[in-house]
Amino acid sequence: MPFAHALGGTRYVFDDLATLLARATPLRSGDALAGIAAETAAERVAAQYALADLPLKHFLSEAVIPYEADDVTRLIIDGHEKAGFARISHLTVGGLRDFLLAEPEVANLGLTPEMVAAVSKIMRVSDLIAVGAKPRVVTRFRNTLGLAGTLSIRLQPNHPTDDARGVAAGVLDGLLLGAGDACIGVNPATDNIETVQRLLEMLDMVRTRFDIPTQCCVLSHVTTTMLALQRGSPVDLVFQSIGGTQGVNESFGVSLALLAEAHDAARARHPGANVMYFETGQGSALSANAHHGVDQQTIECRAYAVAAKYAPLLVNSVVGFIGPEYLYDGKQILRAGLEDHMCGKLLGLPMGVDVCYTNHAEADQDDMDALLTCLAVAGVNYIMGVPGADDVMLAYQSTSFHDGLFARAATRKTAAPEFEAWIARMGLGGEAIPAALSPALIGL
Amino acid sequence: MPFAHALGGTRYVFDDLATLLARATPLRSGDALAGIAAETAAERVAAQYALADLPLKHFLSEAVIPYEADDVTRLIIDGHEKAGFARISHLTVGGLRDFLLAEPEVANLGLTPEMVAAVSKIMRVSDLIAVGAKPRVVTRFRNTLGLAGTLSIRLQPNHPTDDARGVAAGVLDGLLLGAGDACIGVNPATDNIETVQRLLEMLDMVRTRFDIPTQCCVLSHVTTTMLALQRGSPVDLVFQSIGGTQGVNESFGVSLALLAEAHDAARARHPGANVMYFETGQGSALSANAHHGVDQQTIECRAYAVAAKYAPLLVNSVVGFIGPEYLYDGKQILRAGLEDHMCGKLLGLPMGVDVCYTNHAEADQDDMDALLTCLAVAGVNYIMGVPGADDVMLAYQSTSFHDGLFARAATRKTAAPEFEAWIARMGLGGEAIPAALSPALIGL
Amino acid sequence: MTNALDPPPDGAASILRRHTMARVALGRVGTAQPTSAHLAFQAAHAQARDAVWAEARLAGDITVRSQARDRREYLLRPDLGRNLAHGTTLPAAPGALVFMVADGLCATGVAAQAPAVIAAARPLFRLPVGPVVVAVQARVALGDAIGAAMGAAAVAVLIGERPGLSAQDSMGIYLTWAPRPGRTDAERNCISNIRPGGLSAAEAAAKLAWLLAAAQGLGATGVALKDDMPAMPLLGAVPAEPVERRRT
Amino acid sequence: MTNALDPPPDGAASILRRHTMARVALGRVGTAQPTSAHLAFQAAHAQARDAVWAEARLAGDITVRSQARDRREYLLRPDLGRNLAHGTTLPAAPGALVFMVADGLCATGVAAQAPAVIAAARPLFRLPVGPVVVAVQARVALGDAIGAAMGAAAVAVLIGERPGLSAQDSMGIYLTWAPRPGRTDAERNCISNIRPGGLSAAEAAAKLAWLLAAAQGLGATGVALKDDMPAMPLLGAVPAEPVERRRT
Ligand code: B12
Ligand code: B12
Repeated sequence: MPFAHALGGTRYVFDDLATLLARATPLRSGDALAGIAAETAAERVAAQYALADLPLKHFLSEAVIPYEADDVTRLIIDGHEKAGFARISHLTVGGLRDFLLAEPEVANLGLTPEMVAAVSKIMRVSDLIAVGAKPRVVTRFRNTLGLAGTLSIRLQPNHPTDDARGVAAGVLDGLLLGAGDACIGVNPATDNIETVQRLLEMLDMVRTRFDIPTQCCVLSHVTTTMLALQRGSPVDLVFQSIGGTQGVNESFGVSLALLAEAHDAARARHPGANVMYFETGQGSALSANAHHGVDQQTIECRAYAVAAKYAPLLVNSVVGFIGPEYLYDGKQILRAGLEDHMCGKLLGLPMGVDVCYTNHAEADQDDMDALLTCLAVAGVNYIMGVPGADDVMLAYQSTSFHDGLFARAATRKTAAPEFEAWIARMGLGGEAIPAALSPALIGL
Repeated sequence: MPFAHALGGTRYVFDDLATLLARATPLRSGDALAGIAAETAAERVAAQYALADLPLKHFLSEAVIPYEADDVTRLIIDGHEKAGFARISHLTVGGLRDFLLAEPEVANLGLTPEMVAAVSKIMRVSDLIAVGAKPRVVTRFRNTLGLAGTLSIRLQPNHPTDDARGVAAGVLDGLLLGAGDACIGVNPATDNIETVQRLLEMLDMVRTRFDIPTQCCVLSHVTTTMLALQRGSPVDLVFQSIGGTQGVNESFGVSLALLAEAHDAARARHPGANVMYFETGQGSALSANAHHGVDQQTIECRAYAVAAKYAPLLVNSVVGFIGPEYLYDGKQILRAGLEDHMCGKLLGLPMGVDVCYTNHAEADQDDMDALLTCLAVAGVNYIMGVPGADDVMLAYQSTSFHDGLFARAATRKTAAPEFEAWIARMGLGGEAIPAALSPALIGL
Repeated sequence: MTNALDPPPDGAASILRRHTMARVALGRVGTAQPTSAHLAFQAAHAQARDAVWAEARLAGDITVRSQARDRREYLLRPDLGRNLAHGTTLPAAPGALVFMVADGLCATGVAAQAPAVIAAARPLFRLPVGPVVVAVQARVALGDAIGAAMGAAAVAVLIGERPGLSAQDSMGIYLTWAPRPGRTDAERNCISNIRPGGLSAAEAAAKLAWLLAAAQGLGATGVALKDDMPAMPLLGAVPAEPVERRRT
Repeated sequence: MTNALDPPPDGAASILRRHTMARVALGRVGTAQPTSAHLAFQAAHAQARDAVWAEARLAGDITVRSQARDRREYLLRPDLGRNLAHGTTLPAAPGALVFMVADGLCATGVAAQAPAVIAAARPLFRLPVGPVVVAVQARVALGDAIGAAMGAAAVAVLIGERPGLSAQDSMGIYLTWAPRPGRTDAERNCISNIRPGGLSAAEAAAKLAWLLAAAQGLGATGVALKDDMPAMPLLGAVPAEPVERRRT
């Protein structure tokens, strides 16, 4: 079904919902790369007008990727929460924006990812912050994440050879600076199973010796993690990168069935806990040539629908991680980060954001500071903590442990309550390393 | 005296302090226009290293513009507060950055504008926010501005023909949305004295009829305002644009003596109050060809030294107001706005920022939202409030009344206490206009 | 949904819209502007951006160029916009008022407003009027160079004001007595916001004539010359009749 | 002040620096990094930005180009970096392992690491080794096109990993069995962070040989092929000897 709007004497026509969504998206390089972005600012605004006028109900009858062709579409349609949707089913996309901004309570609205993507496209950054701050998504493992007034940090102590002591040194550095309540999560440089197992054991040793109320994760491929689990390693969280189409998930070597299986296995080990950790990021589907002409931000929202299926403890968008071909500069990264946060929250996810950039993008620390500050105000569940902001293995810049301290102080937030109590118990914050956290206790 | 630093095998030499400061400045179009910006990122970092190593004492012996040639230099040197400086006189610029970030109390340090500019150049956006939030500068007229937990708004109801009813309509609109505690300040389209007087009378009438605890201002040239004062108009605040060199002030038609005279005249009418309102902005000296090869941000800080002389109620940088030739895009505007805020605060000023852009700059509402959020976190004293963010007379976009509400809500701030009490008394916040604020009461 | 603003939320608030073209009485959703106001803003921004780059044919007797070669250079190099292109020759107009009609930041605004203002002003001057010089990629201070080269008594620069969201056709006039390179802005007077919805051509012409006569008396323009002309009727203060303004 | 990081604030913290090249034990001023750490970061960023654009001569038997014409296009059009320039011809190497040596996001890294890895790996393979194809402005998936065109049994793409602040000379290897256009990343295996301070050439070569042999047995690479090789000595877990790493 075509959509149209006239602006400044020109009538703009958009052939279908996917086209309309793409043209209405604020400029980003990935959509230009895909050849689906609006060509002029006027065309973009016209698409936003047409989109604002679209009844939400229409999204239930036109899929951006056919039901038959894509299991993520099926997951979305089959799982649609009709009860929550009743409250807003009479609205247009524009009406939904007004509703979200005006209402204090915006959880469980039965929104589909495409509706959420659509409404974000007609929002300004301040809208994304204001609405993103409303839903509180609280999850639990050894501590409680996402409570009001808290800002958690994933401690990310990567090392180029997965050297256990090198990683442990990073862990201790982060703990001393108050990081680690979201989780202590290592990206292994290798996919080698024995190495992954050794890292899991080391992290578990550090956690238990220091008695830290947190959870650990080695972010290997889900199949590797499951093998480690089978072989008896202390697996807390199961990690996996996911995307918003069946095709991109296949290119990541995963399926919905595999994720369900992993979830069940980890849940069996940790009954009652949120056991999954997912990462997403605009552009991955396009990179895998699995985007079906849908804009990258809409597909990102579809990835959140996948994540939501498995009650994750943590989900984050690695917003500036991939590169300038998808998000060109600090401006595009900033907006995308705030979109991802709000959209994920509206879809019920415990959203974190990897506030980051690569050296081939047009961005620098100033851009990250601005995004971090906006996200802290928007109530992001967690951010990353990397020694000195420089990930020496993944080769990109994320937030440092110091950035985490800054964001908490600037917006008067604390770590998760259990972790905050641990910080106090350990006597952290002074110049010297407290005896209870002596490097010697973990073999350093 | 030349300064030098080697980086990546190249030795960079900087001929004098002005050159060193210019090369160390994060990229902005105005410095490139002036031909004084660093040519590469490496040269910029080298200059930052050399600058970080420079003892603060050096700034007392090398002026960026000669003492003999410039009355602003004389004002700075002659007025240097040696007592406060004693606390930090042993530090380098790099040491000053560490000090400012580490110490809770950073007011009254006897810093010169050039020292403040220097330290800001080796700071990130997060540093600018963290340090900018420390000094509280409280000023008083009919209410108290700058208290912790408050964010004030200048109500800016401009009209292209200075039509009194048109202006009054803008005033009422702003009041209904909680704006106006910093002041109600109209930029007159014309410099006509009678028009300025009529506007002054109308504003005073609105203020008294509604019994608003605030102050009014018509932002005409200081000489016009003084004439209106002499002719008996109800002048609260005396406004003037100022700059950081004698030359730019001359191009604005003002001198230090004239400002002193105006201050005395207004003070005589309002004993004990802070009676001056100044606006500044990076680039004006270069535009007037009165920059002496000094970078625009250092000159901006020198303008703050001028302002500080006259105990102003309000000072703001119109950061994105002039155009892309000085601050090219949202990124440059964002950083400059946060620099201006922190630098002004360190120099003891009640800093506001006009979060704004023109249509010839590469910026949009998203950029403004990010800057506004950062400034709110940094504790900016006040921002502008313009109907729908669109100034129909000055032809640029500033913050809307809604933006003010957003910033206050997002960072849990209120208006000035007297004004907040007035808001409660008037019963503002609902859908309908309260009877006490009926348009009919002011002839609409 | 149209591109225009929604009607204001209630009758009382609609009173505000009657008096100003400013974006008043928008209503609110939480702390934000309703979708209709937000989209109207976005549309206006897209249009205003285009206006900066729009070209327009300006009418005059002679055409000169600044040293800025194109629009982009003009925007980033105001210094070049203040200098005449090398090799420019101009006729003498000793003792005359010279009009410089310049694109400035909005060529379409000047094209629309300048002819009527010049026509209305001519009969009001005591000074002889020289040729009308059209200047391309010009800043205000280019008038100093032109005035000096022509030996003019004064130069009136009619220049495109930067386009805003609600007006993309506004012109300003900057009057400089005894123009010569090096004059500062403190030595000029300004008449701004000449456009439909702003100052009319007749009002602008009357103001220009008043200022020019005063400048002739004083031998100077600028802060020394105060606009003490009686306020014009249209600048009605309370309690004049309400002035209806339509959104452009 | 030097460009390097300051010594860590106290003896205890300095223990951390011994084990990792990561920016640990920086100290703090308020919530921020001390000036020394901040400036060291800025300097490293300036250098890393340059590394993206640096060119380097890569050694091999044949050189081909992708469809991306220059660096800028390469960065913004990964699709072009995955296709061979029109009219490229390649020799057949049926059943062989083909090395593709590619600039990727850091030409200098590949120039530095690739020769040693290839030299160390050659003797370890059971498969015949085809010509070494140098690919310019290349993405990983270009190896599929090359491998298919040459009829290779497998392709090992040696490619420059994006430069980070602390390493601007890192190389990754992506191994694809039965390469052909359309293969997804789920059908490859990856060996990453090959550089001084990361995986050594010898380690990388051993790992590649292990994976290739396993792939040959399985008839596939990718998630189905698990790296079950015993962990290498240098990837020492607690309680191995501390490994000193110097900051590059
Ligand atoms: C960018 C990146 C990604 C992006 C890729 C999207 C994109 N368009 O670039 C995203 C975020 C989607 C991603 C996902 C994953 N990645 Co990755 N990724 C990287 C990173 C940081 C840079 C890659 C690069 O610069 N390549 C060079 C450029 C020039 O080539 P390119 O053609 O543009 O890039 C292609 C490949 O890099 C490929 N790719 C990316 N990751 C992986 C992982 C594997 C196992 C394979 C085979 C291919 C592959 O995707 C790109 C597009 O085709 C590297 C680390 C590093 N420092 O290099 C890790 C890295 C390669 N990824 C890694 C992993 C584990 C993954 C995941 C398997 C994680 C997970 N559990 O799901 C997933 C799925 C990968 C897959 N099968 O597609 C590991 C591989 C470990 C190993 N030795 O096997 C690395 C080394 C990082 C790490 N240690 O965690 N990744
Ligand atoms: C930008 C601007 C400024 C900038 C100028 C710096 C710059 N490089 O552009 C700054 C912030 C420094 C500024 C300062 C002032 N401005 Co002013 N400014 C404007 C604005 C918004 C746009 C000008 C424009 O686009 N010009 C067109 C371009 C193409 O020409 P340009 O050569 O690049 O611009 C030159 C002139 O605009 C000139 N200029 C700027 N303001 C003024 C004011 C006067 C009285 C004069 C003679 C010249 C002048 O400075 C520029 C550089 O030389 C106009 C409003 C508008 N909508 O036009 C007000 C406006 C012209 N300014 C105004 C005023 C009052 C002032 C101040 C006197 C305020 C004060 N109390 O100090 C000061 C000092 C002016 C001076 N003598 O230099 C009034 C003039 C009212 C009148 N009818 O006299 C206007 C109309 C706005 C308003 N109503 O408040 N201004």
